[in-house]
Amino acid sequence: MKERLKEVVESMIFISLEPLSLEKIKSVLTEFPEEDIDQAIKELLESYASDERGIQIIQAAGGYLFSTKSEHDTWIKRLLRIERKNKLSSAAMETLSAIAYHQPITLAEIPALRGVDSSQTLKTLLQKKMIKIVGRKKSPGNPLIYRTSNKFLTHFGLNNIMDLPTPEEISKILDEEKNFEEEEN
Amino acid sequence: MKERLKEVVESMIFISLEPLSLEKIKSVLTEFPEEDIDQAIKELLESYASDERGIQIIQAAGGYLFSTKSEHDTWIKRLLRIERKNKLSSAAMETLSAIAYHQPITLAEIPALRGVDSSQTLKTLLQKKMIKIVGRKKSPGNPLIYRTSNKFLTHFGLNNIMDLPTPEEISKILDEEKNFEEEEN
Amino acid sequence: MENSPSYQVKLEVFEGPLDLLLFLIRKKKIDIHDIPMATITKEYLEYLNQKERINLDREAEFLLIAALLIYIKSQMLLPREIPIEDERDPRQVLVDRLLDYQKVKAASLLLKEKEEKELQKWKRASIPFQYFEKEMDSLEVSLFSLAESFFTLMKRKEKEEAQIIKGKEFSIEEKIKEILAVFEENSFLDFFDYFYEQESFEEALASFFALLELIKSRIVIALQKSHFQPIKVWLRDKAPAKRT
Repeated sequence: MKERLKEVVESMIFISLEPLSLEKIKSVLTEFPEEDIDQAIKELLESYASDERGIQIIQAAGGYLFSTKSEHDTWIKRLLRIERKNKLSSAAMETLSAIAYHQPITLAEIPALRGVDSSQTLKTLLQKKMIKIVGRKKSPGNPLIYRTSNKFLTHFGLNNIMDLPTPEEISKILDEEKNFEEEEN
Repeated sequence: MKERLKEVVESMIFISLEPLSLEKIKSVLTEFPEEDIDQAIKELLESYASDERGIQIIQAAGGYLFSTKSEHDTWIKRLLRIERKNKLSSAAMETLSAIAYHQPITLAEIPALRGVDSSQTLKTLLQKKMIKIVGRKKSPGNPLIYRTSNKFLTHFGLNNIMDLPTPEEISKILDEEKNFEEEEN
Repeated sequence: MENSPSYQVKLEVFEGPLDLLLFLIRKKKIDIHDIPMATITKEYLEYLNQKERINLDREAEFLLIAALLIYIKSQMLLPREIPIEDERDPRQVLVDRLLDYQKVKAASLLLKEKEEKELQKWKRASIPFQYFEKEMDSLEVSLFSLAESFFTLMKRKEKEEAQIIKGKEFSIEEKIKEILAVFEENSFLDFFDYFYEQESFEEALASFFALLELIKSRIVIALQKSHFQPIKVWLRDKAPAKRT
């Protein structure tokens, strides 16, 4: 049972989002003698200190917490960067939807839709190849015209631009979502 | 170094919120030979399977993910003060299995299977990201086409869609139900 | 009308008319491949006639299957020139649907078991706080959040168009001071509230550049728990270290 207690404490520290204090652990494991819990934690910390593992238990803010080891920082950063790359920021999302629903569109037309300057975001979207330049508008200054790309379609699992949800479909689902969130809160 | 590689992979799986696929691991650890990475993962899984630990590495939606063990459920719930996590309603379950077994599928095809209007349930499933829109059908009205998502796989502990209950398992449960009722009557 | 205790099952417990039919078929120990149409139709209609059991919203769906039952029954009664064995059994449509539904229902029971098992395994809902800040600005992107952003924009645009006042100049420096003043009284600034309060598009734009400037110089940080959640701007050194 003591072996099991060590495992229970381990899973509790793992799932806890903030440093888990000894008091908290004891307040949950009421049916176990305190000295058994102390012993389990001691053994757990020892095993993490001696075994070669990629994760460790650190003590912070008066509690125990899992963390990665600093020597793996390079890989973790690389992983998170790759994960982040696959996601678009909310500014990029807004700009992209403005373009998707109003293409062909020029840079000057986007702020009218978004309410903010969008040239930076547009550059990012071009770099990510989510949009492409398809020509120039025959109007003063001959501004560049943008459209969404094939990569955009792939990213959102669309077969073609006609697959975008229609305004009716969206407002239906948005109404739903609102009700849903209200229920949840 | 190989020992270290095992640790690096462990920390990567730990830090990842969603199941981490082998491809992603390899795309991060570019300077290591692929077979060393394969070997490291194999050893990592073995050590988690054999050692007595409170946490485990599970395979879901084509990737690796840390989780607590089910036998510690009681303590975790007590710690987090959560009675139970988001279970799906039986209507949602039915709709989801109709979609899972008949995907790709349109909204109109679901009532033919269930005998009831399913648009409400479908919306809930979309919000919960259990299903996703994958395009439009080339038929009158161009209805949206739905598929189950990776979150669906993770929710049910499936590694891929082939892990769904087989026809054999289904007929077995049907036979069992029949026998059970005969005993009852 | 039969009223045995085992019959006192509320219609609401059934997922739909097919579920009810399967229940009656099992109860009467009927072979699904050889359904006595007269019996099952009678049973089904009797059940339906107990009006108090019926949720009116769903009545139509139950009646639709009732109509199908009656139709099949009538087909069976029609005098035939050729023996029934030589043509398709009129019950086949119903049998196919019941078998398909039975499979879906059984599969959903099996999935329910898997869900039960899976829900006992807890996964980390978050990542350790040292990486948290960097991840906060990232949002999971779906088709629907794409469209949602669009419609939020449209609504905002409408409001802005109604409020455009020309001629006044706004300085970004002034706006930076204004934003920083917010933090003297409040721990955070609500992004949407703040921009809605701006009187004109020009003013909002100046405020937005001011905010960008503050973020760029790492004085403030904008955090969002998840999509659809409010965006909150915090002084960087007072920002919450993690999600709650």
